Amino acid sequence: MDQVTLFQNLVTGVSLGSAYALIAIGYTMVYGILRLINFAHGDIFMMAGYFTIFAVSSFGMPWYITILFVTVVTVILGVTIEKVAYRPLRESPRMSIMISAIGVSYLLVNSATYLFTGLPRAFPQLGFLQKVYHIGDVSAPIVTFITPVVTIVILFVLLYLVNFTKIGMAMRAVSKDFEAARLMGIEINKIISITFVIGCSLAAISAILYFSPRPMVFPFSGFMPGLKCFVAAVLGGIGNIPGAVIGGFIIGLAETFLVGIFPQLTGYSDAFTFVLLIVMLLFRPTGLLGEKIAEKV
Amino acid sequence: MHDNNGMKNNVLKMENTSMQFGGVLALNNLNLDVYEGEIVGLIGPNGAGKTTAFNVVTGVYPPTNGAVYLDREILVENYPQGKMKELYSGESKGKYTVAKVLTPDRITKLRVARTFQNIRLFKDLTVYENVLIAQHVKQKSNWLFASLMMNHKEEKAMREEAMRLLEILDLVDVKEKTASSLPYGQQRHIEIARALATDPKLLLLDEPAAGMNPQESDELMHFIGRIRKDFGLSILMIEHHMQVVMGICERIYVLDYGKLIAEGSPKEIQSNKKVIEAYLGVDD
Amino acid sequence: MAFEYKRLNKTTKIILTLLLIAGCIVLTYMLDKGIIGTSYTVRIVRISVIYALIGVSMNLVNGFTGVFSLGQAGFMAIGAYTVGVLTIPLASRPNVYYLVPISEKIQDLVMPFGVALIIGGIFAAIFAALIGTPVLRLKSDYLAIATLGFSEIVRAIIANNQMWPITNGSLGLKSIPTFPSLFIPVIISTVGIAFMVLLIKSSYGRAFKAIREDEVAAEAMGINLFKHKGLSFIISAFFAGVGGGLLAAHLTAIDSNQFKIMVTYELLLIIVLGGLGSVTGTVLSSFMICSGKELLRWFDLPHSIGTWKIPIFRPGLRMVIFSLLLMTVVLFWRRGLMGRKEFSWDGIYNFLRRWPWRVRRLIRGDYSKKQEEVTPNA
Amino acid sequence: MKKISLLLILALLLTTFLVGCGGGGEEGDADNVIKIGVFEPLTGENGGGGQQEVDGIMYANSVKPTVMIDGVEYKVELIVSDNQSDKTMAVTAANYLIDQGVVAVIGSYGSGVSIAAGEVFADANVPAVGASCTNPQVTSANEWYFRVCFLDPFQGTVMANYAVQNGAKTAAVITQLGDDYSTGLGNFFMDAFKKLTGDDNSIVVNQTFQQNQADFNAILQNVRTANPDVIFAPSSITTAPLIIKQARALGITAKIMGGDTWENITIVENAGADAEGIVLSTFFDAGLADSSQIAKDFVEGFSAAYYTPVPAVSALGYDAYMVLLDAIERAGATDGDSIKAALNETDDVEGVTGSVTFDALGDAQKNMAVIKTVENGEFVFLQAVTVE
Repeated sequence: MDQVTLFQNLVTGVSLGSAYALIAIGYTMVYGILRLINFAHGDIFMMAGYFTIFAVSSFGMPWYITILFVTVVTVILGVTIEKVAYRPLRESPRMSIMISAIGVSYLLVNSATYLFTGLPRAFPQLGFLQKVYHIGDVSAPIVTFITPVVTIVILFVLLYLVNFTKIGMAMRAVSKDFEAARLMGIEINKIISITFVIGCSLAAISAILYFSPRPMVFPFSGFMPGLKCFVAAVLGGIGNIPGAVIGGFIIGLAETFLVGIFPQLTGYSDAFTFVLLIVMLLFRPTGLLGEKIAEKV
Repeated sequence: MHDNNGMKNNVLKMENTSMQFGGVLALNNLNLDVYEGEIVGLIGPNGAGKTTAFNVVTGVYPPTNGAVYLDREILVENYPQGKMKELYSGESKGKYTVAKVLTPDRITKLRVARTFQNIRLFKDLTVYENVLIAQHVKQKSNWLFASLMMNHKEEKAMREEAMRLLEILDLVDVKEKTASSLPYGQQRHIEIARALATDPKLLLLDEPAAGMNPQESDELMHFIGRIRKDFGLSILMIEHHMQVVMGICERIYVLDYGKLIAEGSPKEIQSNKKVIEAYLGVDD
Repeated sequence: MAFEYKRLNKTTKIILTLLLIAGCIVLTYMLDKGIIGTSYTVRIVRISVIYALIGVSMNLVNGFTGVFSLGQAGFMAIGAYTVGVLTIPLASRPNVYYLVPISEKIQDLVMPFGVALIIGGIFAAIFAALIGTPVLRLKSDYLAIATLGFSEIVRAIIANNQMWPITNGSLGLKSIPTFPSLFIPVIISTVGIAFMVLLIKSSYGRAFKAIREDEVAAEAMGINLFKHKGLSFIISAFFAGVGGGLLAAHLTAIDSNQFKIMVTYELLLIIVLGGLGSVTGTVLSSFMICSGKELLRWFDLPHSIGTWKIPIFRPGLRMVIFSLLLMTVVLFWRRGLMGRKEFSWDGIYNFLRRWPWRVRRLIRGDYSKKQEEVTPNA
Repeated sequence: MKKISLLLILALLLTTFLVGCGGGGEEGDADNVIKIGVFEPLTGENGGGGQQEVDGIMYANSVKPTVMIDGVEYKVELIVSDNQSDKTMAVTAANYLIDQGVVAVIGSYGSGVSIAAGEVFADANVPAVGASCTNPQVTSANEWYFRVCFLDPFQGTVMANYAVQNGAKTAAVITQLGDDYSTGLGNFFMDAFKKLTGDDNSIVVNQTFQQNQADFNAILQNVRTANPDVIFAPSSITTAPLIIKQARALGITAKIMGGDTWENITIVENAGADAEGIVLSTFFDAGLADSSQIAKDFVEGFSAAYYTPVPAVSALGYDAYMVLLDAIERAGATDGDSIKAALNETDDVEGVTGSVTFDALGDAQKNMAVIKTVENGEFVFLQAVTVE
């Protein structure tokens, strides 16, 4: 691999990875608190893509208002899903709530197919994001270079939020022990809603960053990214925010370099993600940064 | 080996068993014996490590250090490994060099059965099914034979045995009831019945009288006495109800903060100063 | 007056059962000969019985053993491809493998459908055994995601260049001989489901249920978790493979995209609607969902009142209604059609008797005592 | 809540049944009606192209709503069945049509679904006329399937010819895994290109991607390193704009070429300025319409009733309908065997996309393809290629 290719792939991988990282944070936070794989998260991300399209093409919003609008609408969608589909099942066995999540994912995909037809929609150009930029022989749209920066900034904001604010403390308490947290006067429902607000707004931001250089949105466009990001969250150690970011980077880079180093294996790039997952689960089930939780008998 | 009970067969022996979770030493160098036909009590304040001792014996987790013998045969043995090498703070380090850990099902097959502190019946199944499942240990035919009903005799024997147990334990009336639909006291009985169905020689009872009123616990005492005789059991039980412990146990071990602080007959224990301190606290 | 649960006597039950079996045979015969229904009906029945088999196999692991496995599509793919590769007639092969010729090792290998089906099941079972060792040690949701991952890996391997001479890669397989009669899928599915029912009723099945109810207690009862979960997983994979093989013969043309995760999701929804832990429920809901999907096709067509074209009717509405129905079940009707109950004549008898009783109670204006309905746990 | 939801579900199911049955009843006076199935994807990956093809068929139906069979005039009723671009669904969708009693079928856009459903039509003795399914497999082992378009080996050769004529010495090929059309066409192109350049190593990159893949940077970087003269990437309209845009963003300047699926205005809309200069082959061009009255009328009529520019697949849909009706008239009967026999004898039936004569396999013997490019956001005719 020559130097240009190496750097180009590095740019691609890091950028893809940081978009994944943002989605993965949503998974990891929801899992940390509800112990639920939110299978619908990828589809919420897809819906955010459609919201952006409507904001720009139907209402003609400028890009900064678009970002705000999309975030708000996506958050409303996510919080509604939590209230309607997850909250009533909170006391039921884990399997039923996970099935509910799969059901929501199924519903979102089918609704998107119905509402927006199966046709791919072009993702609008937001401001300067899609302008191509060259550094030496490496060239990519500006958004590719911005994405990692945004991700890192968000990571630090979140780390501050979780570790040094009252809400963050409450979140950690809820994730450790539901009942105890309730007894301590923490409003569980509020904390869970806040978690979904954060997760969904990150999904919205990620949708904008992800779709700008890959400007086609269709009902299935959230499916694979969703699964990959869950894998990223597991790789990093589920429930752990920096872990999710690291996991996202690993997946993004691994996928890119697999194609770069073994061109004959391009067809395996999705499967490779799962190979990584399984290897990780076998040797370190708690992920890179995860903690071991002893089970009480 | 310090076999201080003469001719009687040593059924269970815990030797220098320690169990450490991270920095917490839940069990520190416990030595405990149960002899054939005995009912032995294991008491101590909350968090003293009693259930941990049960979990070590039944293979839920391996001890950090020490050994457990069943009928003088090694059941479980372990020594500090990995991270625990540095972390381990219990006594008698370096005495054990073998790591032999059996899974709970293997230990059950060696005829050790237990009940749980927070009743763990198969809630959605009937009482009969609960007891019948415990007969699965004896299943000899493989799954293909069993599915094709070629083990008719065996299946019939299992069902009859389960029925017999229910009859002995006066549970026939509730046989078709879902386990979770029954009152608490009865669930405890069923859990014991289920444990008996695995045909144990050593039975570990984890707080069998918890949540019972005096009359019920009285009945339970008789019940335990009866099954010991009928099934030829040795019993190790954790219990908080002093009335039960004092009334039925031949010997008692007292744990506090994972350490054995006293052992002896109920009388000796009742007057032991350390035990009183552990339970009531020390006045400074 | 309390409702009294009555049992039918044994002879009645035997007669009813024989009548039911005879009814099914006659119905199948009539469908097969085109006396009732059309080729479309036959096709729906065919897909329903195939999904019933695969659904029950998935329920064995998820509903009876309590292991949340999402790898069914992968096992189906293995079975389907095995049957496809082994049964395509020699004459059609050059035409199927028109870009990359079929590997010399298998080019003359043609097997009867039944043998190919069993080999397909065995391959799926072997694959399950291989992945079971690492995967079954994982906890519930990790297990779900790992099995899901494996099924994607299977799909990627099937479609990829290296497998061209065997699986025909991207082009998929076609000209797979279909069933000469409706009886074949019906009988194979029935036998498969019957076997799993017997397994569930055996001591091993009780052990599976124990694991579902409480792993720790099950282990304390001498049940080897790993062995029994593995057993359930492998048998489930075997029948998923067989089901996949049937599907291949049903469709006559397959490719790797037909075994995507969506398929597993749909199966999951079938078993949830039927009731996790109920074979009867799975079979019923398989028929309901497979035919429901077709019945609801009406919603996809344009409709108008007078000249006004109703805007909501357009392609895709059907699937939306379908997913809404399923969400309703998941949220408000959590135990599905059957919960964990199974079909029994007593159950039906008392169900039928209870309705008039309820009506009478309603007429008397006595709504208050729900607890009057005494149902023994049978 | 439980009870209510239960009732709701029951009510819904009941309504469906009733409405379904009622709907069936309305079509009672079937005396002078003949049903033709339209087997097309309306949702899923190929939903867009499928809709265009349906539009063409619908337009044809409005032009010629009746057919004379044995001296009796029959009204043609079209029954549309969505195959969802999915092979499993396609088979049931096909059966639905059979169940509705169609005498013949038109479709489908996308070869995979046509291949999958082919056996259903053959089993039911219902002849099918494909409009734009170009994969050889559709008709090769199925005497009941016909088609009015050219085949992928031809199309691949045309594109390879064009590339070589324009000085290309090396090419990169990108195809979609699990897609008959993309893989088949890609391979035919490679074969032809190797033959024409006389160089077995002239295909410098051969990459595959997966369905629903959105990031092509890694694949395209491999292409960029190999620096080919042309890139051939037959793919669906979902993927094409992504490949085009990302290739240009990477600074790849090689000519990007595709197949007939690319003649869809959404590609231009979605890829924007980057679509300029892409090259594709297709069946028909409105600009050529002057040469034939039928084509001229079609272009005018279709533009007025639907939209411009007229997609080639709509023209093919129109032709398929007309060829089928012509055969039914000649057959003078509505049974499958007669229609099939008449279709086999189809000889030089004038169509929008050229005359149609079916060969032994049921393929229209077409030897002309149109090559187009994109200029200023519109498809522009480049040349018509005839290959013997």
